[in-house]
Amino acid sequence: MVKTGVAYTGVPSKEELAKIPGMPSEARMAKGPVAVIECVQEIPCNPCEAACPFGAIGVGEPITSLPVLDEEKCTGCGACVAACPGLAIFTVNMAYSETEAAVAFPYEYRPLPAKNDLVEAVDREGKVVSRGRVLDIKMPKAFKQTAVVTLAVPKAMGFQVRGLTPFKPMLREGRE
Amino acid sequence: MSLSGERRIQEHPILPEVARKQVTIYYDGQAISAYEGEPIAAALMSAGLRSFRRTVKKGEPRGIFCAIGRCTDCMMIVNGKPNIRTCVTPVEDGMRVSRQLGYGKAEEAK
Amino acid sequence: MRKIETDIAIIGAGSAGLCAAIQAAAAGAGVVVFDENQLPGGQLFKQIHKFFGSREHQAGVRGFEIGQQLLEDVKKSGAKVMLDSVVYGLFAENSLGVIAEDKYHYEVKAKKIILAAGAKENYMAFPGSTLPGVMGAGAAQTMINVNRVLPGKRIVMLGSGNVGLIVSYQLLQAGAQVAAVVEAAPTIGGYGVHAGKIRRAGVPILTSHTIKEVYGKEEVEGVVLAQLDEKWQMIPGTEQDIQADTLCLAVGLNPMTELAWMAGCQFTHIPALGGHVPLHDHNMETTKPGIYVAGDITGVEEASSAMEEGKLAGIAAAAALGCLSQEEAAAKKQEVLRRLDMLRTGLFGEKRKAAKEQQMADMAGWQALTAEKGGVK
Amino acid sequence: MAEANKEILICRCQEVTLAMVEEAIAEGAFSVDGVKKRTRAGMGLCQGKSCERLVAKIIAEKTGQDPADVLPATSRPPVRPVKMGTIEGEMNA
Amino acid sequence: MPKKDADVIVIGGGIIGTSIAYQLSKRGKKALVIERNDLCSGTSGACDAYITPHTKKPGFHLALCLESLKLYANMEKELGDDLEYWQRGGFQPCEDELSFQLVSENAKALMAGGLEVKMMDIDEFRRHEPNMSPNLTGALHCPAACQVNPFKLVMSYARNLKKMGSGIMVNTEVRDLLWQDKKVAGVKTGKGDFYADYVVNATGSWGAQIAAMAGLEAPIEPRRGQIIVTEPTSTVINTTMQSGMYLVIKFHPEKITDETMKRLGSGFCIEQTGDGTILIGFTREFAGYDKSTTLEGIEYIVNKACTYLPCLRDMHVIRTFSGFRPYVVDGLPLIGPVEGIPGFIMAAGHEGDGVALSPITGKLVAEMIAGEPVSFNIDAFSPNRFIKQAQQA
Repeated sequence: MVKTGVAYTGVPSKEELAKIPGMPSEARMAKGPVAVIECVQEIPCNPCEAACPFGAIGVGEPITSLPVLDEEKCTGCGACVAACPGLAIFTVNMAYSETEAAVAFPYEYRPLPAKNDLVEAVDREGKVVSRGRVLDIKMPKAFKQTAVVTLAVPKAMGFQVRGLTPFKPMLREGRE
Repeated sequence: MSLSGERRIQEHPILPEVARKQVTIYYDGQAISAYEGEPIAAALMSAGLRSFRRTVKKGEPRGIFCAIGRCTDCMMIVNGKPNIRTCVTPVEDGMRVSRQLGYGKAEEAK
Repeated sequence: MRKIETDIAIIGAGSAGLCAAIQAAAAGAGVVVFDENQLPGGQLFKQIHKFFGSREHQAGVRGFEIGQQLLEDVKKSGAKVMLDSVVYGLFAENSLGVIAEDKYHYEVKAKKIILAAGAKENYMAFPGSTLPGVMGAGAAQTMINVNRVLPGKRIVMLGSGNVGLIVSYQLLQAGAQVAAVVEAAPTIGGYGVHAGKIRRAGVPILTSHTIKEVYGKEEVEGVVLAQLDEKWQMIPGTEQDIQADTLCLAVGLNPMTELAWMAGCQFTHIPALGGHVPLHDHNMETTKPGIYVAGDITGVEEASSAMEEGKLAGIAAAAALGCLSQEEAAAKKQEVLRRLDMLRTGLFGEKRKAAKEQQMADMAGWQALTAEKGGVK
Repeated sequence: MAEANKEILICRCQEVTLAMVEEAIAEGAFSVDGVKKRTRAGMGLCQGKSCERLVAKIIAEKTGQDPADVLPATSRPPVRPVKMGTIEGEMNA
Repeated sequence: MPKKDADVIVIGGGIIGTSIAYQLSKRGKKALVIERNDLCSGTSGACDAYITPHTKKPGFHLALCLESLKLYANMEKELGDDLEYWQRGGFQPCEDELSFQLVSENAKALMAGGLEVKMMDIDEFRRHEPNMSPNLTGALHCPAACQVNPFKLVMSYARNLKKMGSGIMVNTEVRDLLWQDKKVAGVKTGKGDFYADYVVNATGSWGAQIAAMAGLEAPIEPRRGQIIVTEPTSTVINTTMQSGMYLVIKFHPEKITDETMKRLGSGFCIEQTGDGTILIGFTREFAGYDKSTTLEGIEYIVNKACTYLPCLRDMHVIRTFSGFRPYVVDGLPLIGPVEGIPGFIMAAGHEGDGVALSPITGKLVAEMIAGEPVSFNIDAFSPNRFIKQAQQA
């Protein structure tokens, strides 16, 4: 018997992700960038709520409640991505292009990739699932050393990709 | 001969750079570059040295275990004095450190 | 022997001790904090991840930055911090023996004592457990985050509580490889989000597994794992050999209670808090009048609750000295207790809350018993 | 663990093995102090800071005592090794 | 009479109680040792390891110690265990002219009592013990002095007596004595009643409490001795040592000007154990049953130690502890039956001589109980000396 779920594997299962209030609908994802709050355990934490400039994330009292996403208010700006101490918030833009989705995630390793680098995009288990192209790296002072990296990945991978392989040499465009 | 600090963390994603004064200590005669004030154990570990002493009864190697001065596994002979907990003893320029066999020698304790 | 007389002596300049000092000094009490380390801040300066909690708990701020803030606050508060100062003994009549900078011997007389010595890591024995390269996860954390030195290049972590998960992540950040996190229980002990971070970096977490053996001639060369059955017994034939030069033990912490035992405090045994813990009341005062406790020494939790407990002890000790009126103290304590309660909720917090309540209940039981016998001597 | 290796080191400082601890318990030791007297576990430079809890656990398992009743060894100063010259140094200062 | 559980019940599982039970077992008697805590957990578990005839009072006290030494010489072989028994000799170092003079006078009395000792000047002394301070005035040397590990000795007695059919109950508190026909016939404990022909009180520093159960006012008081322990190290000293100041404290207290020394009753003594740790002591204080160590005591002992052995300054104290010495006002133990209390035998109050006198005390008490001729006249140790005093008063 294979046991799935965050308590067994450290990776939230499909079922767990389907249940949480931080998950936008497929319809919303199809429209444009939106936060995906993969917070599945009740831990005392609410910086995401405070970080959202649009009031799109609600935790309330007690602070162990799971964050609730108001997908209509969310603009997918990504302010919550760097604010989450658990590094569990991502933004996904399924409408990035005809063939690609854009996924943004927190990244706390060095060196940082550069724009247009080609990298190995990994899923929640660290498995390389596709090639990704770096669209953007943000690290303003307010992010406190947590970079937010956005990758363009094949559309089918928009819900799989959650990071990139740290320390792997990045490929610069044109020198592939 | 000198040992290099191959295990120093060069670029850290979170921690800021700190300015530290570089000094030299000697491990069984070999020069090791260290930072003033860091624990002796850290300087040795930066050069890849991890086996600090041999035990009294079985002669087994020991090294860093707790790194906060509790377990006393990392004792070495420092400037001739045995049983010095290297994980909590700061480096000073020119310090002589040697591996401790058993109790260390009493002559050196004088 | 030099002498120091003070209103309040605090042992430990970590999260609990510094918060206690700030509160007590702000109330006007004379405070001296002792710490055996060269640097103050305790574990805070090893914690480079962002803290959980709410804004009131400084959520989203990294531990070492909270530490820096505390140091500034303590400086402003007027409390004196003596570093490189080992409180080696607690003697009769609230007298402390202190060795400072390995040079000076002090006798410290304090009207109130706050013990905030923190916790130490548990040890586990298995073949090879004494080889250089086997170390506490906290030891590895000290090496990378304080000394900026990698303890090894390829590391196996034993234990998937928050310490094991966080230190694994920090080892990755420092540039080491983490070959695996090994957990004897069938489930991961720490927060899922911490586990998620290292999984995304490709680190496997092997639950229902343990260390069978660590081998190597002079240092660790490899780790043999084995799977456990439902009765926690190794299943023959499931051994796997992992090449690694370091094994970190993150198998729990236990409160550093030596001074509380020495003082003659009453203890209770609560496994969820790390074993034997001193009884204390809502003011953090132990069964020895004038001796308070705060932070991990009262039961292993985490830095945020240690800070709140420190504040509580600082307020209570200052109030007991008459530096705060009963009303002022009550209002301040209520605020702290509210924030503490917030931290002790949810999936993980409820268990700690129940354990803490047990500790309070045992204290109440002891108080009733001594009242029956005619009060404390 | 069923077939625990008896030669594993419980007390790192004094190099006391599991076999030695179990033998002390078989001979009648029922407390951490009792095992300490018989084996020297916990008498080394670290004064039991690493091994004490392991010893307590083994005692509870082997004697059937409630772990709550197996107390740590008596706590005495100093809690860290303290240099004698430092204690002495200023006595007459 | 209820069923007999043993021939003799020995209360107290220390170095005296287990020795008596062992000697009884050797004589075919079935003994039952009843110990409140664990074996070797009272005075015997918190003491030093010296066996020093030169610190005994010349006369029968010294003679008794010499008898004990004879038994020690063969003890490891007899018991079949390593006891860390070494005859390495002992010194009595002197820090000033007064103590050197007193020790020299005492040396003559010791030699007259049959003990070989020699006075050495500081140079000769330092040839034997090169780490000693050159500022000392000299030392008495006693080649016959030796040391033994008290834990190992007690555990070995215990193993041996069990092999011979006697028993030990630990964690068992004696709450009262049981009487039959005005004779002590057993003990009432937390684990039930136990009966025997004789009950021996070998509870050392707690001897007065058990004696009181028998109606005997025994003048035994706990006297606290604080000891410090260093890290294990290679050889620093070759012998055991007790400073000559003890003689000054004992015989000329008025000449001591150091108030702390007077208050703590402390000289200086030192030994290095089989493990390499160094035990340094000790104070002699009346502090009830308070077993803690004190800042003053630790500081005083460390100071003395560094004065005598300057190389200790770089070494570390890793532990301090204190134990109770069963002090008796005339400095002699209470050994033997008690007038008017048949079935009850005292063997307590050895103060600092428990280790030295363990084998001989065991042998003499066993001889008494087994009805053998007692091989050494111990009338001077009879508990009755205090009964008579009480009656006169």
